[in-house]
Amino acid sequence: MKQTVNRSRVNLEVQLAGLTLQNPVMPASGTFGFGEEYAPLFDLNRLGAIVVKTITLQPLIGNPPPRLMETPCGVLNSIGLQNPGLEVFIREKLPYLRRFSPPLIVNIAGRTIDEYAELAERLSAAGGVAALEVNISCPNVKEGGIVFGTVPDMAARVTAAVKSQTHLPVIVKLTPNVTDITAIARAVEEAGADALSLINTVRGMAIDIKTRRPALANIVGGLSGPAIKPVALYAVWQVAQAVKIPLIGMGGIMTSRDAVEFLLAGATAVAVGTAGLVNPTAIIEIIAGLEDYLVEQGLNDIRELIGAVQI
Amino acid sequence: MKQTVNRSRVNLEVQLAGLTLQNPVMPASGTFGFGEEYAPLFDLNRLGAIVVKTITLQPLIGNPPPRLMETPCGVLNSIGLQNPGLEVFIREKLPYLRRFSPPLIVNIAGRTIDEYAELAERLSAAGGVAALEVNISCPNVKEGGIVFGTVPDMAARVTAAVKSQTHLPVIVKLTPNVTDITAIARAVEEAGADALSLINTVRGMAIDIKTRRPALANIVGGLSGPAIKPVALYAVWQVAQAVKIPLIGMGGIMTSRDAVEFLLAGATAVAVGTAGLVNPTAIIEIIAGLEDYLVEQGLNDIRELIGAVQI
Amino acid sequence: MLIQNMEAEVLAARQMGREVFLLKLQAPAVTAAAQPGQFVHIRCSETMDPLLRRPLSIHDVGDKGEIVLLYQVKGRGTAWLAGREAGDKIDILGPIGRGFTLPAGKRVALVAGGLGIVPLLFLARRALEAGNEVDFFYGAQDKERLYQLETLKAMKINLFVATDDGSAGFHGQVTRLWEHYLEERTYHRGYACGPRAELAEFARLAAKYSMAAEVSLEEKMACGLGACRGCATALLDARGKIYYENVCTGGPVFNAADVYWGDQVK
Amino acid sequence: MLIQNMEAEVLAARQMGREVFLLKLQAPAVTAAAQPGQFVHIRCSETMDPLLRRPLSIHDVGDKGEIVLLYQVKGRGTAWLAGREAGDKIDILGPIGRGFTLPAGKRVALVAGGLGIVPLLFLARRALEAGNEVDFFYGAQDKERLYQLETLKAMKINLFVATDDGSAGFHGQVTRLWEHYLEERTYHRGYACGPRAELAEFARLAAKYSMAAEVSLEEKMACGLGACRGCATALLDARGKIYYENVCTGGPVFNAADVYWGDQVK
Ligand SMILES: Cc1cc2nc3c(=O)[nH]c(=O)nc-3n(C[C@H](O)[C@H](O)[C@H](O)COP(=O)(O)OP(=O)(O)OC[C@H]3O[C@@H](n4cnc5c(N)ncnc54)[C@H](O)[C@@H]3O)c2cc1C
Ligand SMILES: Cc1cc2nc3c(=O)[nH]c(=O)nc-3n(C[C@H](O)[C@H](O)[C@H](O)COP(=O)(O)OP(=O)(O)OC[C@H]3O[C@@H](n4cnc5c(N)ncnc54)[C@H](O)[C@@H]3O)c2cc1C
Ligand SMILES: Cc1cc2nc3c(=O)[nH]c(=O)nc-3n(C[C@H](O)[C@H](O)[C@H](O)COP(=O)(O)O)c2cc1C
Ligand SMILES: Cc1cc2nc3c(=O)[nH]c(=O)nc-3n(C[C@H](O)[C@H](O)[C@H](O)COP(=O)(O)O)c2cc1C
Ligand code: FES
Ligand code: FES
Repeated sequence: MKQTVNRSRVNLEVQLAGLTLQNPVMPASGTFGFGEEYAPLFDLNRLGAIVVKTITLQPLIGNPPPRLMETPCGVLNSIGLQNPGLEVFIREKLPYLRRFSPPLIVNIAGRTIDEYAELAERLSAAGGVAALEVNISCPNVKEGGIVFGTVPDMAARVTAAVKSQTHLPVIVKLTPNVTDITAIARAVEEAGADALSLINTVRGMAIDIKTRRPALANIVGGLSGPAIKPVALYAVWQVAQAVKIPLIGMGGIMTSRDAVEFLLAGATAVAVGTAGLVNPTAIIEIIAGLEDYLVEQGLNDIRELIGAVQI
Repeated sequence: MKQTVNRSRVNLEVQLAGLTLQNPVMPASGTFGFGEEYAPLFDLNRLGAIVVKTITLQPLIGNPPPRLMETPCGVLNSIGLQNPGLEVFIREKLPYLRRFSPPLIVNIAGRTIDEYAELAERLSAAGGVAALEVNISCPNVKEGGIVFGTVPDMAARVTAAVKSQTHLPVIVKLTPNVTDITAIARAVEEAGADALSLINTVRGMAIDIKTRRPALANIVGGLSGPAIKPVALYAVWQVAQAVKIPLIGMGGIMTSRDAVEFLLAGATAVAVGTAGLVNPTAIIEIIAGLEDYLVEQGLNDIRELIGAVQI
Repeated sequence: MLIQNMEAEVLAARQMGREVFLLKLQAPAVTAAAQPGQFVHIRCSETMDPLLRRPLSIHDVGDKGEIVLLYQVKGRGTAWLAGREAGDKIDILGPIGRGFTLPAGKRVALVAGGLGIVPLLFLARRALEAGNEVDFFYGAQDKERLYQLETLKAMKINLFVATDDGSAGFHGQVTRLWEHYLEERTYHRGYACGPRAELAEFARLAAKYSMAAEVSLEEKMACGLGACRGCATALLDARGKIYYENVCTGGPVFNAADVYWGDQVK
Repeated sequence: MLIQNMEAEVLAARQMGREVFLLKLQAPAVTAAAQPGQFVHIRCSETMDPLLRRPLSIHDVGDKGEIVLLYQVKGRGTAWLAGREAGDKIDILGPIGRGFTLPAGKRVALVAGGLGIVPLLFLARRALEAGNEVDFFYGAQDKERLYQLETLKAMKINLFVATDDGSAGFHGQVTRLWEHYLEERTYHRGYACGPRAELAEFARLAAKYSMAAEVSLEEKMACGLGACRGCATALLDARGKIYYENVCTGGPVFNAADVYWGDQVK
């Protein structure tokens, strides 16, 4: 039987890799810019954490347009990691971001293991960064362009390199474009990762049948949004069985009901990407909706949901 | 400038692995039963080919319900290859299917390489079968349940075993749940495959947040439908660059425009699955729509579209 | 099989209760062939989300090619349907499935729980036409959830009503009400539609009184044509072994004795 | 930035041409802040398909908090929009973007091609309010595709019309018509909106006559907030090197001289 639960008594707080999140909901990297873009629409202090766009050592201008294509219940993007580079980030974006109380998670990507290490070192020294999220869905320029995140050993080496240069919690973000995501997850856990984010976008393509050209200038793009939710949820569930470190689940979360599915599958927190591109206050509605769900279910603590799927 | 093309002059015929298809559109295995189910709704002789549900050596009762879950722009299924088995197929289904003129493609799956070989041998002797489609998205019971289609060498061995037992064209159907689908495609091509079908469903999961149980009794299911179209199209495009044998493209084709995308990406033919579950005459509308597209574009021959995407 | 796919015009759309709606469609091809227990499979979207059709049982048929549906808004598909108005066109596929089998000139029992009324009203009509004596047991949570009472009262059936809260008729489950009559009356055949737990109880009682009995089952569906094997439900074969049968074309009506009521059940 | 997300009520919806519609919305928060060249970002679906918002330029504003949109039905989003009626609510985000920059008391040239009329009508109004002399060049394929001609004629602008087929005004492209006047008239600034090829020609002419010139560009959009970097368009930096700027918040109005008109262009 369900208990009656007082909304104000409901606990949404979770612990993740040493961070305390007031609620388990954060934006997904790359869909939230550097926070300031959403600030006119809601108070960033309401988020579980703030996650910024991938930062690289050097500025990247990104891919030529078109960079976006709408697909059934999804979006293909090929932004090409456009970002102002580490220095500008630290000088111009970080001071603004330091004003907010939720932990700041900075997502990083390198073309070589050394670049990952250098990013980790310099961001750790910058102050105001709570954790690093390591985007390993990038090609390794030294090893023929194979994506770091698709080979367990390469993923582990990136992780170890980042770990060696930082005292901050290290969250490794996994790509779903692999045969066995649990193998990558385990390799990364062994290499010292404190948490995992999953999933990054799924490879995809679209063609404009009028011009007969790829819809994206980059030909291939990353698929996100509700279309990939089942894929993401399965990845979270699988990885939750395979590792002990906490997971941040993402991929197609549009509503609090979707978020609950990810928590039940084993995620300790969730990230919201594409939903925010469609409905800018989606993330705030998801936080409120989680609270409502707990009340409805007669639960006091969101942690009771984590991994609670009944098999 | 576009030419004026007479609808009756438009050529939809394609050659595929020695088969002549009057048009490049066929149902996707498992969504079309044994043909008879759709016969009340249209004339099966209008199809490019007929493709039946996967047949196994022994009858399979399939997975317990629920077997279906609707997802955003997609469907998760875990039918569990329910089928009456080879003998009943040959005795009870094949005589009916022989009545139709389009080539009959029989999809087969085994739990061991020997089972694949036996299926190939006996179906080749049965008469009325035009080609075999080899479903390698099945776990290899002898090698710890690793899916045949995820390891190039295993995929190649299945292909070679089937080839050795049949004079029929062998179409190998690839799973998208791999790091590098081109590696599988090349291995299978080298092992003698005459054509490739891609893609099979994408792994996925859903959870019922009321009962907190997986939405499918089998926990994991295969995602199909428009949601996966970008994933399928990219797979077709990638594989088209990697192999010389013809491709049958599938995954989320709902309209003739979707079919054109697959042809442009490099498919010689396409298969329609989930669309037919939603709109039973989708496949007929797609064939008509292809003709219209050719007329519109001032093209005489559908073969001009194959692989014609401009990069 | 006479399954057809058509655009059916909405003749009338009426709200019958808090979340329950009635829809009358012009669909002569369905009316002509429809058997009680059969259903139509409806596209409830103009886009690809939601994607699949929704199955709804045939509630009644009219003289001029009309079919009547009665449904509860459960989610996005039925909510979309509730937005349709007279004059709109709806894409339907049907009639689908194996309906109930009726004798002629016998006494039969119809046991409806909640929205289980939907196919049983149509069945009652055909049962009467075949000269049967119809005992109609109809249960719902409360008085407000007893739909079509007036229509039923106007029919030449013996109507017995039960509500969980006692707000109308017998206070308790409809199967309990039925049980009271089972001792004294002998039925040639029993028919039930309603929540799974009620059907299981119905099946138990039917077995106890050695009565032929049929139930209408539900499973999620895709094609509705028997092609995809997605709507499988667990049955027991002659040797008591589980096998799976399509609800769409192998059912939705099954012999109660063949159904596996065990713990696989949701 | 004053971007707000709101449910705006449809005040009027009117068909203006074969596939062109006008929509008047009650959106005081947008009206108050709106600058010509800015746009609103509209959710054109009740489901997740289609998923993304659609950007539409602000065509005009009213005294009582109204905004006017004018759009062509291109695909599913705009088709959905064309189905809205007075009284419906629409989810809009705006006003978004950097608009046109207007001088005061100068002569300016506005060059609209086809639906490029949308932001330029609003611009003309504000240009007049700022005491500018407005030469308004308006081209379309044919007479039927010249929208809002009466409204423009009622404004104190100098209106010059061109059609590709000569069915009204000058027979030929609007930039060719404009060119005739460029020799004799000096403009403080030029503004254009229309098909990409026309904008490129406009930019070429502006450069030739050393005129400050602004164009409104289009790219596919997701967030509309500058967050996703999806709507990037190619610009040239001071050293002539390509870089990418968001159309949504870095534009949609750009200096014509900064735009990379090269072969990256679709
Ligand atoms: C043969 C048959 C006849 C039916 N007849 C009626 C009827 O006459 N009146 C009525 O109110 N309901 C009937 N139902 C149940 C009805 O089909 C579902 O309530 C409806 O599909 C819910 O769709 P939704 O989009 O509103 O809900 P959602 O919950 O959004 O549906 C999500 C998915 O689950 C499926 N689903 C949800 N509930 C059921 C269910 N109980 N059975 C099968 N699939 C389900 C939907 O079809 C869809 O694929 C019948 C079901 C079957 C199988
Ligand atoms: C800043 C801006 C202002 C605009 N103002 C107007 C206006 O006032 N009136 C008007 O008729 N049109 C305007 N457009 C173009 C309009 O946004 C598109 O025609 C519309 O998005 C098409 O959507 P659809 O669903 O009907 O077509 P679909 O072809 O189905 O759209 C598919 C996808 O492509 C995108 N898309 C299609 N065409 C364009 C385009 N030209 N620019 C950007 N994205 C596109 C859609 O947003 C969607 O994501 C503007 C575009 C931009 C960028
Ligand atoms: C426009 C866009 C840009 C993205 N950029 C990044 C990025 O820079 N770094 C990264 O790790 N992930 C990036 N992602 C992936 C998201 O963080 C997220 O993993 C993915 O979109 C799945 O979540 P969603 O379906 O909620 O969007 C991006 C996604 C989108 C849609
Ligand atoms: C209900 C269902 C059953 C399927 N059964 C099979 C099968 O038995 N064998 C097989 O090779 N593929 C099977 N598939 C996969 C399809 O053939 C096809 O590869 C996939 O669904 C992608 O195409 P679609 O998006 O058009 O459905 C099945 C798909 C569905 C939806
Ligand atoms: S719904 Fe496809 S077989 Fe029943
Ligand atoms: S649409 Fe997201 S940055 Fe412009």
